[in-house]
Amino acid sequence: MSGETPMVLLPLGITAASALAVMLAAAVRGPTPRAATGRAAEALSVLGLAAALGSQLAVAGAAPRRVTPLFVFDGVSSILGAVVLASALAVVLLASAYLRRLDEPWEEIYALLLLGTAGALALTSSDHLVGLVLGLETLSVSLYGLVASVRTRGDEALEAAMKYLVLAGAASAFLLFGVALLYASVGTLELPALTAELSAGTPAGSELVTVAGLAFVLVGIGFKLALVPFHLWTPDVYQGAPAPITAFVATVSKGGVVAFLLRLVAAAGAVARPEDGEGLFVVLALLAGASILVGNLLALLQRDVKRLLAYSSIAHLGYLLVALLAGGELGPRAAVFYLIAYAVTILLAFGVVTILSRAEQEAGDLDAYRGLFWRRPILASAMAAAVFSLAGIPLTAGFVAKLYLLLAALDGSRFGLVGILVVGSVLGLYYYLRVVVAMLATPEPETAASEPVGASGGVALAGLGAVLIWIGVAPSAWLRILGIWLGG
Amino acid sequence: MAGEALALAAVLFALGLVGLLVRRNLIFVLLSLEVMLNAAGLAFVAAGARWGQPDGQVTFLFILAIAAAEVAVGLALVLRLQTAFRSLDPDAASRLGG
Amino acid sequence: MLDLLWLVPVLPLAGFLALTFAGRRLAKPAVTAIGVGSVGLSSLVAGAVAAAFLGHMPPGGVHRQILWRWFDVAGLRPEISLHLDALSLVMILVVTGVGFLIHLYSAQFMEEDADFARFFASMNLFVAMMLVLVLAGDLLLLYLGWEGVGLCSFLLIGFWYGEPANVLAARKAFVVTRVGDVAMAIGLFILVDRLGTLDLQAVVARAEAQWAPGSAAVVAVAALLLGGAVGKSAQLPLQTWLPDAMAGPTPVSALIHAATMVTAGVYLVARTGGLFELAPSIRTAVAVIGTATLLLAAGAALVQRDIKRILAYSTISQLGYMFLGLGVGSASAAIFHLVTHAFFKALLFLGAGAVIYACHHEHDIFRLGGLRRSLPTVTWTFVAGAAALAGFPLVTAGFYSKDLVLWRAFAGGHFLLWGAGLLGAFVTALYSFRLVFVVFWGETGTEAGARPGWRMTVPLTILAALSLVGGWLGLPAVLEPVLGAAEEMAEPHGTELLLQVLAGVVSLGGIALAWALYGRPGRHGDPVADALGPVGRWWRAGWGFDALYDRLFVRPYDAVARALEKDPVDRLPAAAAGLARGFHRALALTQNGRLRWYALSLAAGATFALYLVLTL
Amino acid sequence: MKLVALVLVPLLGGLLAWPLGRRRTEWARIAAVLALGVDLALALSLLGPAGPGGWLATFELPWIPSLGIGLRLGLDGLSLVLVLLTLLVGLLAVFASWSEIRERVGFFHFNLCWVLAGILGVFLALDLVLFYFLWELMLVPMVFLIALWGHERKTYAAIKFFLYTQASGLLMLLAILGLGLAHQRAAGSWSFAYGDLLGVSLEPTLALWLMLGFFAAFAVKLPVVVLHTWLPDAHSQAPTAGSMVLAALLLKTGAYGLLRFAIPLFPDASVRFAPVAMVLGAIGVIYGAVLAFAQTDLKRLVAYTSVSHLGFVLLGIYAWTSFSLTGTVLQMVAHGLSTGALFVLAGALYERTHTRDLERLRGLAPVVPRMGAAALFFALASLGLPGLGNFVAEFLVLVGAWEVRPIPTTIAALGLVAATLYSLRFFQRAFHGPAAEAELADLRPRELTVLGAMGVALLWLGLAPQPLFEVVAPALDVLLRTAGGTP
Repeated sequence: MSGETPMVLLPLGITAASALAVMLAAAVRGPTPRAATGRAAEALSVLGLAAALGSQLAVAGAAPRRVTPLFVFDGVSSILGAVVLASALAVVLLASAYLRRLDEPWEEIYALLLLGTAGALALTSSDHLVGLVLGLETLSVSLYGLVASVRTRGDEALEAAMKYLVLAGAASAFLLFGVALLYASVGTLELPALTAELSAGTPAGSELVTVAGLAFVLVGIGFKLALVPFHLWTPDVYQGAPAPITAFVATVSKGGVVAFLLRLVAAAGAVARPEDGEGLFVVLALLAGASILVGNLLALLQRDVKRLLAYSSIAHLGYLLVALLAGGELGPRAAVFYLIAYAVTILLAFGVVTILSRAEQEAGDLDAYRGLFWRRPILASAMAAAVFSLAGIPLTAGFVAKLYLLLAALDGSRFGLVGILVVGSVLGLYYYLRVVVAMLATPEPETAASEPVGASGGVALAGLGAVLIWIGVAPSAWLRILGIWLGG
Repeated sequence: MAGEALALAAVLFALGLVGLLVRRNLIFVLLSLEVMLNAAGLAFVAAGARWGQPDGQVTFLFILAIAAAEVAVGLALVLRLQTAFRSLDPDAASRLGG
Repeated sequence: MLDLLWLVPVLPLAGFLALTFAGRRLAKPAVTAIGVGSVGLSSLVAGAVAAAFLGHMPPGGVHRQILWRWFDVAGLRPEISLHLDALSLVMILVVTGVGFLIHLYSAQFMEEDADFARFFASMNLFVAMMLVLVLAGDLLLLYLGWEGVGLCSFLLIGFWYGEPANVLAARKAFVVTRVGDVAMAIGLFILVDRLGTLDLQAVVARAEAQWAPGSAAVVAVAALLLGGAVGKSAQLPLQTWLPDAMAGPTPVSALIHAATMVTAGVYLVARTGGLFELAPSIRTAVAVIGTATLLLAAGAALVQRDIKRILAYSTISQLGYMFLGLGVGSASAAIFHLVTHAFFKALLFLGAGAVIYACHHEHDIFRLGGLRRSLPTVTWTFVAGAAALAGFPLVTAGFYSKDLVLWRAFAGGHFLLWGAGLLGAFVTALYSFRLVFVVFWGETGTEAGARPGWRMTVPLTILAALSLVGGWLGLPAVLEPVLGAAEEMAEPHGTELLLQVLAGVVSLGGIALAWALYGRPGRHGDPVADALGPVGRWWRAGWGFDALYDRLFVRPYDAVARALEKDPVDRLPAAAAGLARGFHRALALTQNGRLRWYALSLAAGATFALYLVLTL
Repeated sequence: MKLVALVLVPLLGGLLAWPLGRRRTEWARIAAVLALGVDLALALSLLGPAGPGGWLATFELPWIPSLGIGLRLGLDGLSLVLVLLTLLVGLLAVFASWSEIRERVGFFHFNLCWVLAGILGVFLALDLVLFYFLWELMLVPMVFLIALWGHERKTYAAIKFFLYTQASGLLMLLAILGLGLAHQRAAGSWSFAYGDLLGVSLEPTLALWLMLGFFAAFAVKLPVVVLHTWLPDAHSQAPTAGSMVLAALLLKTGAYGLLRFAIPLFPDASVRFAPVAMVLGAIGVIYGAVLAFAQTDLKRLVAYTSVSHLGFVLLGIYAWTSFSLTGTVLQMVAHGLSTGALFVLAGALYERTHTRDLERLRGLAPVVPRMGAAALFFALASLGLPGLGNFVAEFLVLVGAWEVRPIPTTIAALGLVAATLYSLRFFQRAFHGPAAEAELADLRPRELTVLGAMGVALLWLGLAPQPLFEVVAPALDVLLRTAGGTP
């Protein structure tokens, strides 16, 4: 451990410390009015996450460094760590108005958000199966709490939380059991060593154990990424959870897992001989294809916007997996780039949903968006931009990301998946356009209240929108950074 | 030796899974979850023993903590669920869907 | 003077434009002045041009005026150019001269019509397009005029568009002739492809240089051009539009049947005679088509009851003579007949128009009768026209021109065609005087109301004079340098004389029979039709061509169109959408919200992943 | 730089029109007119002698250098003609919707300007990724135009249009990326520049697949029969300006794509594919004409005539001769004007009678004589009457195609008869027959001006199209030589 090590751990440290600080603030609330504590917690979170993000960017680009056997800080962790932190920051900012409208204490939510972020951050740099487990569980347990955290959200949130807890728990068990099996057959938990061992030939007599271990690890990861057939929980949780928490689930929790998957595939791909690698790749390819088709088909006639975005996230993670599987020089870059674009987009979308929602009555049904363009043109434009980005229409980040992703997939000769991707995209266009058409509908229905955007929400939306267009119009700076940080 | 322990762990895991699927009471569902997690823990211990490394045991400790945390949150939710739905049937709360 | 040639088509065109854009704001006299005056001026210019042309024959007998180059693509350089030679000179004189008389007549005939200006605008355009057609120095420009007259026929046949039947007739005329036009267009494609030009002179010259007589290309081109000609000139099998074309105002019929439109086909074949000479089989086909048409149409004319329909079928029949002339290699005879026919057919239609005008739009000849007392001028001029049509010997123009056609057929050794032509002549005489006797002799049918004024009688008189003396014009001699001299006579002049006598006798016989059947006082009914019975009804229906085409083309097309109306291809995307929706519904069932079901899917997925990893 | 301005001016005009329209509707219209007018002047200033390769102007700026993607624009005679057509039709569309569009005027003109900018960009782009970018970009505002200001089934039509064009566009994107990859593997560096990709040598099967990817996108736009069913819906549901832009311009981007990209990039594959395409073209001519004849919805009828007319374009493009290409370009322009005018008329009729149903429109000629005359004129243009632009175009296409493949050409030529049938049916149904007993306003001066301009342009193209031919000839020569086609 050299003297610089603390520097790379700084973002994680700051995040965790902020979580603690918020918890303390909540604990010592005492006679101070509720709102004041909430605002203090919010300010602490914003500051903490901003500081973490700043330090993350400051240490990014340094030479790869291993800290304890569990973590490695390299390009992947730099970028995805930044994505996780930025997403979390955006969620906190977007949540502000929503939470302030609540009729109950809400400072604990910030503590849980920060903890979950810390878990995701740990995931981005974990190079070790135990690191994976630790990060994942920190994240998951926070999420159980977060989903159920808003009492006024009512039974829906409770139901969602319970489902998530049981299913995610089971998935964790699969993951842990898989890891144990791998450990049993190979004798190491470090990812590079593990894949090296595996590629050197499965230890005689333990094929069953090894492949079962791999399969179970995939179940765990597939569940987190909501890949088909481990996707059933997604729409219910997305719908039931409070809107800002849904945004968190859709971005922060995905970022960390993608980082791990990236390492896994890269490690497997680097040493792959066709006969070894193929098994894993075929399963992943099947998951990807199924996710793309099933996700898009399920979203097709969906009337609830949050569910629709949930299904679309299933499909989008399928797209992302295609890039991962493509391998080569372009594959990982395309995957990371896609994740960034997706995170920006989905945050923007859920940002609008959040701003339009009250805990008791969230802006779920498509009818809530009818004629939005004429009532609140800027919000509707932001939503339209997000939806178009999801559909991959030019001028938005989604377009460039999809272009890059397809290029990578073609480069990697993943023609079958590309075909499925095209079919899925076409299906997607239909329901994305439906959202836009609903927002343009005339005559606009009379609506009761129009929720204020709030300053921090406005800043977040504006920033996300700007980045969305920036990536869509002039992506070369982003691609350059990716090239530098991801090497090659 | 490790083989047998792993097999036992697998059986435990399967039992937990079956319990999760068939039990109609959330308390038992959570219990089944515990069984599955502990099966994983047992497998870790067995694997650690096979390689003569401490990693297995260390991980087992982690798993204990994880399981505790899961159950803690889980039980809290069960409490609220019971007041909200007046039932502990895991399928009672199924308003979300479609 | 020759440089004013461009004014000949441009004047009526200007009339058209003026009337189209200002017509509704102008008073009737002004409209008359523009409508009639433009064609009148045009005919004066044409006359001056003719004088200049005949006075100082330009070298080669051709004067060309290039107005501008149409376009220039890959070596194809069609020009907007006017080509004046004896043939086009004759044609412009006929078109502007007869056209002017018809316009003058219309000024009275159409006086009461609300759409007076629109009428004259269309008429002017008609004349202009016909002039473009006959003056074109390039086949593409000719095609412009060609389709232009088709358009004008559409406009004028459907002039009274309030009546659905007229609307249909107009459409029919345009569509049927367009079938021929497409054939002609394909002929032009071949010419461009093989010869690289559409210039009239260059086409013939290059064809003669490049193509052996009877070679496939030239036969194809000639056949396709014939297709166009058949359409415009209402020959078999595209004759069906012309009888319906009488739906337009009567002066329009006169214009279509005499000066413009139907003569275009004859003109085209004469103009491109060089190509037909290289394709003897097609030239024979021209003669055969002409003969068949002349017989069929004469038969149909014999049993019609509508005065304009009789004249319409007679036009088809007379055009058949022209085609016969073209087919036996005597274009000059054909054009000669074209000219005389223009005179007497214009006269007949205008006369019929005067009858209709006077008799409250009564068209049925058997409801008319005895009009010679109330309409003397009309009667005598009509008789002159009918005589010319019937080929009354020596004193009518029709006799000379028809006889020339028949003689050339005989001289060329086409005895069968000659015989058929002679038979046709007999029927022609019979039906034309059937018409005369029924309408103007006998008991009074419908009372004559309005009397035609000078604007109607003057054209009638002039045309009557021309119908009588036009045969002495000596046109063939003028035309032969352009159209090629007739081949050396196989028979001595004695035979020609003999045949002339025979033709005269046939014509007189027909007239006599008509007198016997229809003329003698106290006769009633329609003995010819009665004698023919069902055959007569068949003939009256134009030999059933309309019904045949209706079954063969119109109804199937309608049926296909109706069947396709909703666009069966559109079911494809609908099916795809349905499929996607079905999948969505099926998959949505899995999202039932039940925790244990979700857990089951997790377990099943894990099992499946395990299975896959194990088997792969 | 002028080329960038050419695309930017309408974009800015649109951005300006939107807020202005909230203040006063007239301002939005004026802003759009000004932007398009300035752009038109700009485009005209680019007329001049062609440089090497037939280019009148080019522009290049790096965009995504790591992948060799650049903002590469180029204008040759072909582009220029289409650019001028775009701006002309765009201006006329603004005038044509002056009284039709009364709601959300600012946003309407924003969308209109952006569609036009996208189309202009498509005609200028010389980088394949940029081309695709603009290709997709022009769709969204078009979808808005249909979905917001359309008729009774606007949403259905808009979504169908969007799905068809996007789905086929994705295939083209794959082909573009595939081609770029092939270039990268052959040359070792990334580039999506048109000039660089022209020379890539491809394995025949791959070339065929890539060519089909391009063809799919262009075939949907053109449209080629079987892929055409979005068109009748979109055309009939769109507002007048939308129908004009769709018919006159958007369809032409398909033809342009075939001319500029699909064939020159894959000459050998295109030669193999040409017989199929020409037969498809001939089928399109007939199929469109028969269906046009069968329609009772006026705008649907006109829409199917587009299918028929664009069949000639397909035939002409794949004949790949001087004649047929020249004819194709002229057909693109002439069809744009004639069909655009028919949509103006349909819109004017709809505005007055509130129906597009030919069963209900009867005997209008005495009521609205000017409109009748105009309808007749453009119906005649549509059926290919000599003297109007469409005739010269169809003649040249057919002459050129005849040399290559007589049988499809003959079938297509029969389409002229079918065109007569539907044109006359349309005209006579609406305007002839017993006089309608309605009091309708005849064409207003603004409408007359729009139609008059289109009519004069058609006459010019029909009687003296040589100036146009001279502008496009160098570009077409280059294309012909590039693809090694027959002269």
